[in-house]
Amino acid sequence: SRDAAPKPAPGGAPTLTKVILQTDWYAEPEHGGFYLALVKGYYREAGLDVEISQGGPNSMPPQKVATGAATFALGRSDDVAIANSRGIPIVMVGALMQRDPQAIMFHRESGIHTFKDLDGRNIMAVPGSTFLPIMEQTYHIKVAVTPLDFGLSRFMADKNFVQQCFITNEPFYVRKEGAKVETLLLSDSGFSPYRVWYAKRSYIAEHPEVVRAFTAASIRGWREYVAGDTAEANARISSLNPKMDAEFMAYSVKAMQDFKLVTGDPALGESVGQIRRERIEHELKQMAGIGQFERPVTVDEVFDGRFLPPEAQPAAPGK
Amino acid sequence: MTAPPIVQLKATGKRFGAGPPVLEAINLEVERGEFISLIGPSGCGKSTLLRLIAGLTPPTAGEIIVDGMTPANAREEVFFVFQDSNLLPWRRVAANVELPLMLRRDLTLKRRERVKAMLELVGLGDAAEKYPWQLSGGMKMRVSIARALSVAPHILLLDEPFGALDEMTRDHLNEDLLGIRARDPFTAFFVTHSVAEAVFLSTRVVVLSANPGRVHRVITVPFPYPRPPELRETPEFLQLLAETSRELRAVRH
Amino acid sequence: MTAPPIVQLKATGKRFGAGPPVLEAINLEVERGEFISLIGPSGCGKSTLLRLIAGLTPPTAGEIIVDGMTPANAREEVFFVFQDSNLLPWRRVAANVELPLMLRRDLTLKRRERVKAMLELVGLGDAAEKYPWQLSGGMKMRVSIARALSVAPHILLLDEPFGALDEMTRDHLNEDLLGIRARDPFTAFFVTHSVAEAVFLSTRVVVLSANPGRVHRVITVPFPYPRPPELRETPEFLQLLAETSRELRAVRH
Amino acid sequence: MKRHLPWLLPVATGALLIAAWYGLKRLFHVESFVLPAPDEILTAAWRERRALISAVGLTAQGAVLGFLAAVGVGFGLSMFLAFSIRIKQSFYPYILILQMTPVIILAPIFVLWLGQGLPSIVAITFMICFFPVVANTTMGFISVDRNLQELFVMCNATRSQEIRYLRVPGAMPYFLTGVKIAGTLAPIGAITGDFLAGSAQNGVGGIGFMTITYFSQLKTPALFATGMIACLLGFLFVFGVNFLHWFLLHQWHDSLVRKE
Amino acid sequence: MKRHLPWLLPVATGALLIAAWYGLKRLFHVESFVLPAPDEILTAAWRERRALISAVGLTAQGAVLGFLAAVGVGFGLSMFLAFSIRIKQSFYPYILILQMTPVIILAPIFVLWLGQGLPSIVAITFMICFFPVVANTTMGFISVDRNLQELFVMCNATRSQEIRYLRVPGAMPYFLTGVKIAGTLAPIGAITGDFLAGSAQNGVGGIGFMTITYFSQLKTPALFATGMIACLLGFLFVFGVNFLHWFLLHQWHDSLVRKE
Ligand SMILES: Nc1ncnc2c1ncn2[C@@H]1O[C@H](COP(=O)(O)OP(=O)(O)OP(=O)(O)O)[C@@H](O)[C@H]1O
Ligand SMILES: Nc1ncnc2c1ncn2[C@@H]1O[C@H](COP(=O)(O)OP(=O)(O)OP(=O)(O)O)[C@@H](O)[C@H]1O
Ligand SMILES: [Mg+2]
Ligand SMILES: [Mg+2]
Repeated sequence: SRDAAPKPAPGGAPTLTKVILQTDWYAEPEHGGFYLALVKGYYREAGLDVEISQGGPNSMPPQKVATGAATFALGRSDDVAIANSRGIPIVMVGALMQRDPQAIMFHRESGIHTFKDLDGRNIMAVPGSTFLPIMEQTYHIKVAVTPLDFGLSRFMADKNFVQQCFITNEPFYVRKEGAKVETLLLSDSGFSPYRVWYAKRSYIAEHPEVVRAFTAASIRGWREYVAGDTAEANARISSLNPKMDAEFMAYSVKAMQDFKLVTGDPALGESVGQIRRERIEHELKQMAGIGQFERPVTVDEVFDGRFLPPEAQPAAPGK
Repeated sequence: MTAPPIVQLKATGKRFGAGPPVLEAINLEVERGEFISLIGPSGCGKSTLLRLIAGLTPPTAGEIIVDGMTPANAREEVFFVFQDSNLLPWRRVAANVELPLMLRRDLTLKRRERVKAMLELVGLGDAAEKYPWQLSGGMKMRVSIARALSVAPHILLLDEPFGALDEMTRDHLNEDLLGIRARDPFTAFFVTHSVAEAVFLSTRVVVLSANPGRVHRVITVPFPYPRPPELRETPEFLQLLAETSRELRAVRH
Repeated sequence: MTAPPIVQLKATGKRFGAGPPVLEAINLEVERGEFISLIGPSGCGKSTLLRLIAGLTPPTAGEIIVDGMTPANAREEVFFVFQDSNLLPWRRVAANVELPLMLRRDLTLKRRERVKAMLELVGLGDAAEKYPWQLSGGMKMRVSIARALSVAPHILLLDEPFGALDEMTRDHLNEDLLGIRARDPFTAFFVTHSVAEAVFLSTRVVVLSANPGRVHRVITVPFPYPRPPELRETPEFLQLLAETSRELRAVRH
Repeated sequence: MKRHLPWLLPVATGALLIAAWYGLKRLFHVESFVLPAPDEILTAAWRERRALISAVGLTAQGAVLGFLAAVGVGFGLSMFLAFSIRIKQSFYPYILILQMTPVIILAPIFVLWLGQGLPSIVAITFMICFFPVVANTTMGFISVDRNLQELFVMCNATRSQEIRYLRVPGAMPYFLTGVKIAGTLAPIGAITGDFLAGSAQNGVGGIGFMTITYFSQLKTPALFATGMIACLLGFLFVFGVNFLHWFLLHQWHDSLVRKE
Repeated sequence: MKRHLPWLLPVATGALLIAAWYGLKRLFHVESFVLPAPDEILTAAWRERRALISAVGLTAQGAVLGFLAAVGVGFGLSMFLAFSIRIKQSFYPYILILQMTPVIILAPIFVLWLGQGLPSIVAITFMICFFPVVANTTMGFISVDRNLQELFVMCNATRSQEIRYLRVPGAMPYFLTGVKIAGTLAPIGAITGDFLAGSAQNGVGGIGFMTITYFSQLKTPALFATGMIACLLGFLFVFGVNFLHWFLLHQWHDSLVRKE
């Protein structure tokens, strides 16, 4: 059976529960907290034997979790909601990022300053992305979409090219080639999902303690990682993905810090790992509004806040 | 009670598609062991007649019975020397000759010997390892003849087998054919353009007319077998030859 | 001063790759307008000799001069009736006959007429619209002959053109060939297995021996043209025929 | 009955395959987000019909133009290569390189030079389809019967006459096989082109665009519906090419002539 | 001189093309992140040699296995289809469907059933390569000389004997053409497979992985270097298939026999 149900690790004296985390891309600093928890033994301390399985362009994390090929996986909160509407029973339990690092990048020469300026332009983005119609609604604009191919040469060759990116990633490379690049974070486009880890609903019901332990250890890893303790985790990342050099990873980490992607804004009561029910509720409403769902999706279906440690619990409403 | 004829054509006719009839109302009964020559002008339907007997094409009128069966069912007893040599280009000469024996799962040892003997017979003992494209036209036809003879079928259909051969080789193979027939009798249908050859080899010569092909005359050849080469010079032979030629000339206009 | 020979073979030899020589030391001078028959046992190199004259294969020894040029350069004056009919399977009969004229850019109108005339000549007037696979073996060869005659070349190479034809058609075409030659003289190299045909048609008959192919004897035929069909029955003709046959038999062993 | 077999047989096989499809799904609990059932695919196709219909037009356009370019240029290129062995030696390796370079590497160049949209999609379709035509036609050209070649030599045919009247008709069976392969590749090529160089207004682009959209939205049944449409498009090409095969060869070629 | 032409000619053409490449780059100011110059590509290949060498192993493995599977299964399938017209009518449309469904739709199924990595890469390579083999071999099977077919009828050959001794050897020129096309597609197939189903566990991905990486990092010269490697890999296949062609046909087929 490919079901990643907990089983005792071979040989080890204290029996560890085997857990597979499926990431959404090749190893990169955007997964830093998990690698830190892994290399520092936080998972082991929590009784877990975690294996991080690298993703790629076609790694299909939701399907893997649903079929039991992975225990946890990473994705955006809107992906989790969509998956549920398509009959994939997955539930988010914690957030690695309060804000999505995805952004729109463009050349300074393009004359774009705000989302409004995108009107009538062509954007290279992932077709079908939730943010696109919501952004159009919010700013009363219309855009054309070119499928995102993950390449940068077309951006470099055309000063009017607009492209979806990770703020932690692509700007680094185009800046290095001398482009004067500007960005707009998608979280300001009118639609702001979390980046989360999630598990299969039945798994959560059967192994709440595993979910709790994993969530706590991961949050611990992330806190330390964004605080700047990146050396060991990054060493592991670059051993897994040699394309990750120190300069680039430093850039990524700095972007995560500068834009408060992981920590969120403490002034708003946000903290590492946190997921707020109201935000999910709002998100679902927005998505339903643009017809993303084939059947209605409720907050309780997609989100389970019980496993967040106290320090990551949102402050009581009304505060 | 006499044995039933081995090949019977009953009012057999053939036309291709909506074209004019190629053969019409062919009636012929052939006894076991007969040697029937078919002569007639080019395009009169001789090859078509052989293909009908072989069951390679169905008649469009009448009936054909071969050894009490339909031609298609009787095919095991029949072999064909086609008008063109029909060799497999990717097989060497020996392998080409061996093909029908192999397909019929004859013992490897026996068949090697037989292939060798037949190639010697047609004078191609040293061409065994050549490919067809390395052969002259006459050599290819001889390979095709060796192939048919190695099968030793009960009924042998020969479509101008010796047309591409010089007279000497031809006479020599004529005699070989009669020799084999004496040891190991078979029934033959033999298409030729050489009247002399037809008369020398046959029990009966069938003269076909053209457009449509019909049986113009059947000439019985009375000479007993074995027929020595000298037969060709006897007045009786020459007279029959002249008569047959006359008949053949009569069908043309 | 006499005109130079149109075809000269000087100690010409041919071997394929590292094989044994196929032709050896062939010496032959042919005057314009001659009709040369080549006879010899199967596989002795007759076709190869024609292919050498046509420049389709280079000699491996000696030299060949055709109308003062190399065979390849003289090709415009030469046409070939191949041993097998060599028709393009995707062209109808008339289009096959028309092919060389078309390739030589003859006027469309003139060539249509010529094609028609030649098909009538070989008795295939109503087969013009058929495809080659719808023809009998002899009909295909006749198409090939019609194709060659329509070109009216100065030098005509004929490789057993009449082998697949019945005697009547054959005699008829023999006479036609001589008729055309009388109106529109050409030099012919004619391979045949029929000694009678060779003697009836030729100015000289070249008897080749086999393994390797050499000129065994050249027999001059003294009868003047036009040669009436009755020539075939004259004692002089029959005597020459007998002599030629004897020579042919002598080369075989 | 026998008359209808050519239709009935594939339909029967299809029915069996569909039954097996349902059976396997049930037996191995294959969930619909991995492999949807045929009815789910049809339902999704119906639900998404507006988007799919407008998408298919764009993709069909790219596929047809790219296919025609591939067939035309491929054939022309093969003729050019056939002119002499020297030409072939000089250029064939570079044609191979063109074929063997992953199209994703060249796509940005196309987009840069031809702009986004149809021209680039056609170029990418062309890149994906043309080589089978070249490879087959070239093989057909060199497989021509030596005896017929000698006939053409005796006719003093020029090289271009030989190619036109001998090699081209003789290579038809090969050429048509190449065209058949190109036909099955054309819709895939246009979809790939749409991935790499397409663009869409209001969320509706070509089939390739819809494919990624459904993929990213986890609409697996709709995703398979795009596959179904690609297949239908492909079948149109296959029918077209089969007709061409019949039209060009039924009078003489062994693959079609029925000797009675 | 003449002896060396088969080498010199393509080298000369190559030199001209490279000169044109530099010329065009300069003339139209094509920047290196769109189309790098050959020297930049070589430099990048050298700089990235360690990554590329380890990547090429995985891709080559996928390409070779997928190619072999495509050739073997394609040939076997064609033989199966050749057994009777009924079988062909029943199954051919579904083979076409398999070919015409964009691989991106099936890739998730492969990934979920076979896991990320080599098995899925092989499966995707197979999917991309097998149809040209089937299409060509099938055409070869039905193009067999009617006269030879009649010979086999007269030999009372069973259907399988006819296939083995007549149709298979007769179809070899077609089959080999299909194999040639499959050979040029195999590296592309493995790279696509690497895109769609590769895994970069332990930091070793295939060429497809490197392609996305370089593409997304704007390392265009290195990107073209992966293309170059794909071509080199492809040439190995082409050489292999050409050798096979020579080996199987040089004794009898018109494409190789030299009639003196
Ligand atoms: N391409 C070739 N390669 C090798 N050997 C060949 C080739 N062509 C012919 N030969 C050999 O050359 C010899 C003469 O062949 P050729 O065709 O000239 O004979 P021929 O006199 O025309 O015989 P036939 O009367 O049977 O047609 C034969 O032994 C043949 O095997
Ligand atoms: N497959 C076919 N389709 C249409 N007509 C055909 C076919 N095969 C033969 N014919 C026609 O049938 C007639 C007889 O052909 P057949 O081959 O039997 O003649 P034949 O007597 O063997 O002549 P030859 O002595 O020239 O070989 C010819 O007119 C020919 O055109
Ligand atoms: Mg016949
Ligand atoms: Mg000859």
